[in-house]
Amino acid sequence: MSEAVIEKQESLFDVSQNGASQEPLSKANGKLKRTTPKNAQKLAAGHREISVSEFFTKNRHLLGFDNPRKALLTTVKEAVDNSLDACEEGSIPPKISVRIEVISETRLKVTIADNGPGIVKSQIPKIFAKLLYGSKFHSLKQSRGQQGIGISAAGMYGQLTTGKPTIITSKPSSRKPAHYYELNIDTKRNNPEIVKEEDVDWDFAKTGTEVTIELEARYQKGKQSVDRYMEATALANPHAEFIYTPPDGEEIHYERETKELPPEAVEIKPHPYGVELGMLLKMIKETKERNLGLFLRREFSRVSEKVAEEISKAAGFEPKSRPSRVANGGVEALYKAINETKIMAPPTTCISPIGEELILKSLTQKIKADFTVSVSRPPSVYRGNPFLVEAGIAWGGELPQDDLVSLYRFANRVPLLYQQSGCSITGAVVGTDWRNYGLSQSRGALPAGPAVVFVHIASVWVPFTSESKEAIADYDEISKEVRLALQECGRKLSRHIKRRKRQADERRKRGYIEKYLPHIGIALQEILDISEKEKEKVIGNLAHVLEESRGGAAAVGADEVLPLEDDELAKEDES
Amino acid sequence: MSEAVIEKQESLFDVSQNGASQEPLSKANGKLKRTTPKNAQKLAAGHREISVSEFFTKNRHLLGFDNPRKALLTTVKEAVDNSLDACEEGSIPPKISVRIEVISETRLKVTIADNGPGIVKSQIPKIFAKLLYGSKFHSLKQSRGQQGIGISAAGMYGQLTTGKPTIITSKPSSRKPAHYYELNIDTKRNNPEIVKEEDVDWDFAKTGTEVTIELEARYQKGKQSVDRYMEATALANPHAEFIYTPPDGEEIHYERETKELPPEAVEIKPHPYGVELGMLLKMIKETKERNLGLFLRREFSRVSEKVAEEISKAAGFEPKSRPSRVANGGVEALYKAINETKIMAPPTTCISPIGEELILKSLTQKIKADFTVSVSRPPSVYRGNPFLVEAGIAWGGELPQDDLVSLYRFANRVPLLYQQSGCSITGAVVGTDWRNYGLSQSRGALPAGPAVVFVHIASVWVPFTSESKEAIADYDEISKEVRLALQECGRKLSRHIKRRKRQADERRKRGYIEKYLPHIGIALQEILDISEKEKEKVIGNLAHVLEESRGGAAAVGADEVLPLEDDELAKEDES
Amino acid sequence: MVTKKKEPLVKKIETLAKDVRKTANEKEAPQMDFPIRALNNVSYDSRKGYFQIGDRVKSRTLTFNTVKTFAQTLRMVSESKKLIESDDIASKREVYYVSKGWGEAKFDEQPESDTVMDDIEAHFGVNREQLRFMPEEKGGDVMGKLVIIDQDPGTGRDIEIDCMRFGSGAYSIPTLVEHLKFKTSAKFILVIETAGAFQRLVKHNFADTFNCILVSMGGVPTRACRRFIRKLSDDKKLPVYAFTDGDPYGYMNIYRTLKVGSGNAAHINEFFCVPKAKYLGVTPSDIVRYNLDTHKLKDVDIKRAKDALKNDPFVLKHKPWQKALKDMIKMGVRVEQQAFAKHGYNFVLETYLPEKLENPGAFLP
Amino acid sequence: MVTKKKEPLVKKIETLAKDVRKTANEKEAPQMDFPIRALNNVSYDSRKGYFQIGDRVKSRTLTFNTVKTFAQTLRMVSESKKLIESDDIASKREVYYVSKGWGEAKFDEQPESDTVMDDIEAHFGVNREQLRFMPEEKGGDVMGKLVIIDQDPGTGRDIEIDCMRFGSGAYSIPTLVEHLKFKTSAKFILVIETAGAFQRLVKHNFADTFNCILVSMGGVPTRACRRFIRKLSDDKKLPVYAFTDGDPYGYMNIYRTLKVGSGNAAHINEFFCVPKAKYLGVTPSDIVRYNLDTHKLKDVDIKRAKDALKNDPFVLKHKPWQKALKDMIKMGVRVEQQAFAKHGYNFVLETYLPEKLENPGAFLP
Repeated sequence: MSEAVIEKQESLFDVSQNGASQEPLSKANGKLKRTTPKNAQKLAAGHREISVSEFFTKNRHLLGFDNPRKALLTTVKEAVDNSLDACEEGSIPPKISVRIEVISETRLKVTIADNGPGIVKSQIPKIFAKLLYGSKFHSLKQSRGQQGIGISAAGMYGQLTTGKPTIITSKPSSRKPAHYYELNIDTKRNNPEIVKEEDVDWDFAKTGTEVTIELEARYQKGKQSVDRYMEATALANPHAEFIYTPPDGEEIHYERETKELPPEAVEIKPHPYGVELGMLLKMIKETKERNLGLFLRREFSRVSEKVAEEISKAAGFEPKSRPSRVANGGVEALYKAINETKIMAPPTTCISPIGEELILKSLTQKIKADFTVSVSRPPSVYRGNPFLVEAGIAWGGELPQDDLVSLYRFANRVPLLYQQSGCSITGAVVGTDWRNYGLSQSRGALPAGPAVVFVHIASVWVPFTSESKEAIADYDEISKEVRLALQECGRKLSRHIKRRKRQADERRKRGYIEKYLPHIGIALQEILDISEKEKEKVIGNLAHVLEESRGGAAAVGADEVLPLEDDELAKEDES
Repeated sequence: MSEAVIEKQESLFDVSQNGASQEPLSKANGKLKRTTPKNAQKLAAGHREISVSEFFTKNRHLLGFDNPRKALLTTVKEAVDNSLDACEEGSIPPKISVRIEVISETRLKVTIADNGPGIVKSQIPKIFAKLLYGSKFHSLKQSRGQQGIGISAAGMYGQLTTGKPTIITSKPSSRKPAHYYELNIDTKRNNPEIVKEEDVDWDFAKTGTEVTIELEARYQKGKQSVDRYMEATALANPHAEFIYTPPDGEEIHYERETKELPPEAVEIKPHPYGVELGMLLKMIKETKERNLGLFLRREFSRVSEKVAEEISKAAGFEPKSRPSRVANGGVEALYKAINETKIMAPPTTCISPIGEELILKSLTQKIKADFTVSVSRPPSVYRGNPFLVEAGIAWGGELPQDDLVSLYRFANRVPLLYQQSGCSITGAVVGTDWRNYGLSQSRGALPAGPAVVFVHIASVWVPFTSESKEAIADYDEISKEVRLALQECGRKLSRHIKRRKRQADERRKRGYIEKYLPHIGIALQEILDISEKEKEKVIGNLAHVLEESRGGAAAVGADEVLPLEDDELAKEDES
Repeated sequence: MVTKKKEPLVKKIETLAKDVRKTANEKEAPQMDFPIRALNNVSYDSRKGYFQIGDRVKSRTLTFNTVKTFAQTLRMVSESKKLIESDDIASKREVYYVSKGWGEAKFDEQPESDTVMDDIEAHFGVNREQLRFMPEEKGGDVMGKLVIIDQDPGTGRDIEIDCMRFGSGAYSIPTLVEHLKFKTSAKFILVIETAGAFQRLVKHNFADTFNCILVSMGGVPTRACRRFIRKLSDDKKLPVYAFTDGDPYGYMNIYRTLKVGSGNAAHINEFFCVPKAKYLGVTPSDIVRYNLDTHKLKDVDIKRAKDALKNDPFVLKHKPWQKALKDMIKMGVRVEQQAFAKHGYNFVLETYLPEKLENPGAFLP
Repeated sequence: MVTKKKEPLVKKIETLAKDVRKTANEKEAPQMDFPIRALNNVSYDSRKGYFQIGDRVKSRTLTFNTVKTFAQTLRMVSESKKLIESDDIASKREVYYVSKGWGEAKFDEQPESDTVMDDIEAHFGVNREQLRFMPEEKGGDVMGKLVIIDQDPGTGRDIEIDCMRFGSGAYSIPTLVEHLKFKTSAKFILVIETAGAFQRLVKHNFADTFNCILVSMGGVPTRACRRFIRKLSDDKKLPVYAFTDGDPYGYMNIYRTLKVGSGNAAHINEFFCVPKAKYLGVTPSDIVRYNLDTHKLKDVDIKRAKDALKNDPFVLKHKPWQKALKDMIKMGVRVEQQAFAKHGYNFVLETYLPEKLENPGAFLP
């Protein structure tokens, strides 16, 4: 329901901004009829450019503002992603505060503060009140970020639903006061509108940024809640500290597990295998390199002089050929040649894993479990894109015994809260035979047991199944890596569970001697009419035999129940 | 899978366009490490504006190019929507040709031609090769159109996947030759790039436009195919003629049922009930009207002088109050006042129904059924938006006897092929008790039987559940209208089915006399030992009695099987 | 085959046929009446002692909708007349197959023919056995202080069957028992749910020791079994004690059906129940008293018990049964006849039954 | 209770116990052997005439995993010894309840105790009845030209039971039949699937007319029923003819079990089958010959027939049965014993059976 309300309201809003083709009031209330037909000239007059902010005002669901509940999560997520990215770029161990306050039944106020490097005064309005303005859109390296839309879109949504501006306080220097701004977006022109600006004191951190947005939203607990988002984000970002205050009061503090920042992901050039024909055409047309060989070597990664020559020749050119010659009708041959030439996999410095040790620490500290394992796989490649899979399992302790395991999915350290069933991570978890590792599992379901399963995929380009970026597409290469990571965790877990089981088994078996041997004694006494003393002697001897046999017990007694292989025949003698 | 391929390729494409922060080749292959921390100044340097076409290149799924199959449908749909809109605006009964040709296993060529008014030469490049350029974005009336993105996005997708330009031939004048263009989009700047232009002969129609796009795509039959889209579009646009040539050859011709064009939908101003607080603030800030009263009367529909005064006073102002005074802190009061004042429903001239008669004609001509009904409901309003529901049912004939009915959903004459189960139209069909109308139906399912069900919702703003615009959100007002329309159709249908049933019943009952009365005769003869002649007399008399009783038969024999109301008690005497 | 003088039922059948003919020849639609066989047309009067059918009647008038059933009913009635006159019998299944010779009027499934048969029973107020239709299943085993007088099927002469002279075997009750006569010196009839418990009592000569007749029902008693017990207890004025598993099925489906009949068969319960039966055990209080091993009540048990407390006219009339069912629900357990074996195989016959039989006044009604 | 001289089985039980004690005292793990009771350890030799267990043996050595079953096995064996010595019997259910007195060694569910019982049978190569464990269900009805000699449970004196003197009733086979003796002048035994068909033959004095013994199985024959027929036919050298429904269930589950036993019970089939039985009908060719009304084969019927054609050692040995099953699958229909009623209720005894009995050589093996 609520989604649709939003769309409708936007439409009305947009129209009100439109000066064109306003007809007199009387006409609008008239009967239906055909007006004068328009020819091409008249039609042409109606065409005009549309601003991107107008477009997104009308289509805000495209950005994750489908309904009040999701709008809240999206707003928090965009702000926290920005904060984490800013801190990391500034090499500052992140400390981030998230506070949600209730304004009215349908209205919340969200404030996110970080200790990042802050933002220079002149950039603040554009970063927070202009769509498609950002720093990360063009870089080929692992990043959380969206495309310079997120936080501005959140502000725009707030403005639209409550009329309140976005409030920003940013302190780029520890020695100077902070900048304070209240901003609106002029949606018609996609430009910031400064409502208020001043210098203020701000003491959350030496440097940093705070943003406050008031919006129509709903706070609700559950698997897709801000609570879960914060918990998961803290798990996957053990270098960051979070202070989270939900609307119902109780402040939650997630401590950091390390002061060390993750290694910075390095930007790389595209790998030739990942280029579409249309792009290749465009690149070669626009290149400033003077020949094909240099074009290939300088605009792609992993193309050596030798490889460039190989590709060129296979395409029917020379490395010396002029790009314009190739552009003129030779691109298809070049495209084919690239894909037929053996090229080294792309460099993997562009991805930055969390690391086995930190995942272990994070799970151990944040999940109340008995036993924790983690695995960080070596980087791998799908379609020219480097990626890496990490997994962890926390088991036992206070985790619920009989439920399905809790699955935490992450892409580039960002938790995925929606579309669990459509995600290839889930597929890989379901497809792993957990009974091998001591958990129970129904066919086609997540395993059951007291466990949390953590899976992180880090990549330059994470292949999501859809725009909502909540599920990972089913690439064989990725699924395989996830499976391997889970199996490695599973084996470690299974050793632990087996050890536990063995201990329990020992206790149980020792009990058997007390429970069952006396009955063998009773039976022998009854049948053979032996003395109490002799009975005790036999029991003692049998106990001795059992103690001795303990090692090989499992192997010997495996086939306890007689197999009945033919159901049809077996059934007939039931009386 | 395929969706993800697309995303990945885009990412590489974008990067290649980016001159910023290119590091030397050697560095990109180095070890992971932290580079120098960036402070706010350095970070600021990285920010830049992103063009809308760059954004959509990277996010093409947002526009319906998720996978090769959907890309084909979206391309055809965008082009056909444009053609229909153009013809209607030019008051020309549309004749539209759609041709799909196979280029290779993964590549198709799509050509759509119309007899519309054509496009003036200067506008062609922008209309077909610039995103967010269009005529329909700002108008508040019923229209098929997207927001000036569709056809350019299709061209951009083709260019990206095949390297081929979009080819346009348009003839705006019957007396002059046509303009021929080959166009690419310069995605970095969101501007058209003219590959080739010339004057050519074109003879599909006196005026009109033809567009050809080559793209990576897959043709596949089924409920979400181009075939189904064409069939449904023809059903909902009985004033249009379609010539459809699928890749497997056979040309399909959908004739028009009328030469008369549908009444043109008139543009209206927004209704006050549909305005969000944020918008109201913006409107009053930017208004050129000199006082509150005039602002309310001129920028909204259905606000009379009296109503304007009422609203003003309720908000604590006078109609004479200056808008700037209201903007300065009085907007919330105004918003409240609007929603507490009784305002007439908006005018309904902004919507254009198909009409009962044409739906009937269309269904009768295009579905091989025995019997057809249709209903066009009077306009109604949800949240300030006028809308109208039409429905039709075709029954019997060659339609499959035992399948679920085929449901055709339309919004503003555009067929909805995806997300049937999430659509409130489907909900209303499922929620109608079709057993009352002679169809069988399982709980929570579509009815079963030899029928096609047609539902059309026409509105200024159709509330879709999501960006893909394939399912209608569940508004009580809309669901109710759909239900009423279906019930009206159902009642008509039921009369027909009942008549049929009655006829079959008559035949069946006449058979009973021959089948069963002789056995009564035999039994009486056996028991009473009567003569053959007397037996025949009794049978004859009974036949007479039955013939007489025919009218009331159904009522009398209803309770044929004795009711056993208590299962538990009933079971016990089984021997 | 010997033809006997016309039986009253044959006359009734002829009257029905004559009525149909007469009405037809008056150009009116013939009609048949049937009492409605449903729980809301059933009453329980503890003096009469069985579920009794009420006054509500359904009329079947000849119409297009009823003509097939009408024809089938008359043909089945005619079939019954033939069987009576030739002193033959036919099983329900056989009657269903006979209808295969009726062309279009044949029954497609046996439940259809069974329903018509029930209608005819109800219409004439007789039981199926009098119509000469018999069930497929026979009626349980008997042994003990009883001599049954039957006729030799070959000669028609009386023969005496001494139920003390079966060794480890027993007398198997035939499907039709109406013609049997009895001689006995027994003091009571003990009716037992399971063949296993019966066999133990036979083996240990319980009938001789306690001077009684043992009947094994093998689950819910068949019509023949109920009729046999009823006839025997009526003819010989013998008390009847029931010994079943202690669970809602044993109480309601077995014992209650034995004693008062069932809702569905209310039109013939008059003949097919044993109103003087008393319930010996196993009762919920026995579980405590004899420290018996139990099983958890299944959901279906609990439902059955609750339904009985709510709807069953028999239970609604008898407070002790209400208490027993409530106790059982509260205890949450059920108990089987074999549970006594925990105390030794013969505990049941050496201790439990003798203790119980000393005070039949304490049996449940 | 009379104590008799030590039975061989008691000796065997004592030997087992002594072995266990001896091995234990040698500080070795005691061990018990059981032949494997599964189809792949079963063979069918048409000369011997029954499913026979093979040589493959499973050893159960005392380990932690087996100790509970080991204890239960010994306690149950001891139970059996007590029953034999006191000349008593116990039903399977009773044995299960007796275990409730064994503390931790008790059985949780009856299938567990049944499995241990089967193991013991197999170990000693005896049948459960010899161990004095009896099934809950008894074994079917008998009438005809037969006098059964049993003992009076009270006096222990022989008594003679004349199966021609039951009128419309019948003799009910007890659970234990080993001690029975027979006198007869009958020429054959006719074994019938349904009680309904049996009752019709009783009613019409078929046993006298054809000088035979009628046995009603009531579905798949119980062990007692099979043992009774076997013993009777062996002692008196009587041929056995089976008359069942004409469907894969009647052929395989009923007739084949009667004749050669079942895979699961291969260790005791030697005693519990009737190798000399022949199949009278209803055969697929009877359907055509007597123009019988049929029912469509259900999926489960077809599966059963196909499985038998593929896996059943009995069918694999007998071509005529392969043909019959294939014909049935091809015709796609099954037929019931009652189907003859279409030609008149007594067609079956006046025409079908006499015609069949004239040529027993044509019966299926």
